[in-house]
Amino acid sequence: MTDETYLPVIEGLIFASEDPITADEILRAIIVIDGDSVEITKDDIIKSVELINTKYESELYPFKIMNIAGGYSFATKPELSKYLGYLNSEKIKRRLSQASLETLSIIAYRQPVTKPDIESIRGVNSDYILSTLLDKKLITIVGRAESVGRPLLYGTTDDFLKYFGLNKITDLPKPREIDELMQDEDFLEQKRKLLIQDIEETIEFELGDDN
Amino acid sequence: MTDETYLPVIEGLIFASEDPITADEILRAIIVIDGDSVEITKDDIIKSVELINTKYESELYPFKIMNIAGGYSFATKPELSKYLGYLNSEKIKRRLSQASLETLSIIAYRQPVTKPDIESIRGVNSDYILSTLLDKKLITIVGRAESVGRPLLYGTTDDFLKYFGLNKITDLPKPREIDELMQDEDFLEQKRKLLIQDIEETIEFELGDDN
Amino acid sequence: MFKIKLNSFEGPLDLLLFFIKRDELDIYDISISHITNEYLKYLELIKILDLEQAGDFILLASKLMHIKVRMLLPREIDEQGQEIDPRAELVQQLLEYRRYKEMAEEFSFFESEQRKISYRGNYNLDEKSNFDDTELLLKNITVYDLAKAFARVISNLKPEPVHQIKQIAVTVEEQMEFIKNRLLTDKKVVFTSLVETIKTKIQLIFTFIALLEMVKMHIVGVSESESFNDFVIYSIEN
Repeated sequence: MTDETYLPVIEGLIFASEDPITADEILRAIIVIDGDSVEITKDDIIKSVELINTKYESELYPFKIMNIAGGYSFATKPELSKYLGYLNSEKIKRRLSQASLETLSIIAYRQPVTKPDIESIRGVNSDYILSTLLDKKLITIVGRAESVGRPLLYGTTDDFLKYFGLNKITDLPKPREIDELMQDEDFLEQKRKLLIQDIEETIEFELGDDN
Repeated sequence: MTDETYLPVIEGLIFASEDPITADEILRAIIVIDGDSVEITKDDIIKSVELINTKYESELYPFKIMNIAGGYSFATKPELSKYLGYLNSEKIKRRLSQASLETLSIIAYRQPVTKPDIESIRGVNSDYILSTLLDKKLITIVGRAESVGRPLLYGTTDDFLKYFGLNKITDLPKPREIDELMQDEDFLEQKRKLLIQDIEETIEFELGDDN
Repeated sequence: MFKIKLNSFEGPLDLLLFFIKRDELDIYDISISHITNEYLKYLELIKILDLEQAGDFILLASKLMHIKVRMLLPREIDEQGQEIDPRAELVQQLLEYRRYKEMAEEFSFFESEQRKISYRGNYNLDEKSNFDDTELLLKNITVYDLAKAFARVISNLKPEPVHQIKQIAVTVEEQMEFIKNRLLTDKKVVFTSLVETIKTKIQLIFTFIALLEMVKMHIVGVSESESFNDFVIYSIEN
């Protein structure tokens, strides 16, 4: 593609799309409207998006195009978050619980995975968490395992990617290998130290009371 | 207002707002965040929006800010409408309507099934939906029932399986499995309590054994 | 009783990890009796608080006890002739759980980052056109949606209305006979008592039509009854 006639079209499609739009979808939209004699490839679209995005790098702009859930989407820059939080203040978005995050991480890395597998890793019944995650559309049923009882298999969705700001599932950081964990002296993460102290004191108190 | 620090904030608020946002609301957002010592007036906001919009006048941009329904809103430019119409139709058609989804689910679970059967379950005429689903190749005619009038029998297609990532139709989640997933918290709580009783008894038994 | 932050533990494994850290235990050489004791003490608290996940906590307690017993018994030997450490499985499980727990922290970080950005809110476009594409049609619809739709349809299903077409087992003539026969025994009969043996609405209607017919034909006459909303039928002697 030598000319730049399609730049505003591509940008407009990304801007107007309700969900992240893929390069393929942009290409399809153009071909549907202008016919398949049009000389534009998926690669041209990817390059065009990069080109378009250079202009939004300037801090004059409050938003830029992001690669998210396999597609493109305009999103505001994080610097403005405090002002934009005002818009969401009525519908205060609740954060996911620790249990949901744990369950999601197992599903994300192990997918497709069954409920018994998830529960054996977490050591807790996970019915309720699974049903909440399904309703939030962060996970879905992706099939059935061949194992005994043919349990349902769960996997993550595009909404999951969007929720965590990921482009594709392989963008997830790699979990540490068991071997690596073996070397690790510091058993629990630093982040929980304060909490642990807290609990320790409480428990000692409670146990002391008992004795 | 002499400085331009608030330009991206104003633009960001217009961009992210779920509804057209008024100059008053923008002013309120800024005051809420930065305190009312901030030197900015409603008039400054109106002028800022005009200033922001000058950059979008160039035909390089597919959108600009419009004054709509008493507030500001981004709007795509009419030149692009034919391409964006694609998205609009996509949006309309994106999700199978609830009615189509219901019909498809009845066919999937009850197949082979006749139109009178489908209609008696749904309680409404289903001609249009059936023809749409046939057009989309999600369902097909699989034969004729032996009953009076020998009505056509409908079933799902291979495309249906492909779209839903199923190997075979029996991989569909059973309504019972879905019921379990849709179970409310109370039910799960009950189930858990029974489980606890069960386990407690086992442990008592084991402990007795140990001693 | 005061609240302790038991809810900070996502389950029994999380709690075990906490003990291991707190008591600086070597995860590969856990003192099972020590940790079991700690764990059981804790379990008492959980029972008092009736924590929602108590069942799962108790389940692990029984596992721990099981391991404890096996530790006292002669070691089992695997195919390679190696002794099997009864704790091995638990250790593996703890490490596995910990891996995902760490990743949950990462997810939490991504979540915070993502909360700082907003996507485009409203925008305006009024162009409309039709476009057919099954892939788009089904985008974001999954088997779960399908199954849920079916579950909903089925649960909303009212008992199937039975549309039976029955031969109407009654005629005006028959009911005229019925009234005539009745008037042979009683000279006067109150309408309500006439129809009291009649079970179906359709028979009632036909009886009434028959009565009107007979009145027209001057076979019977009707007069007011003492009771409100009723009337007396009498036969007209020719």
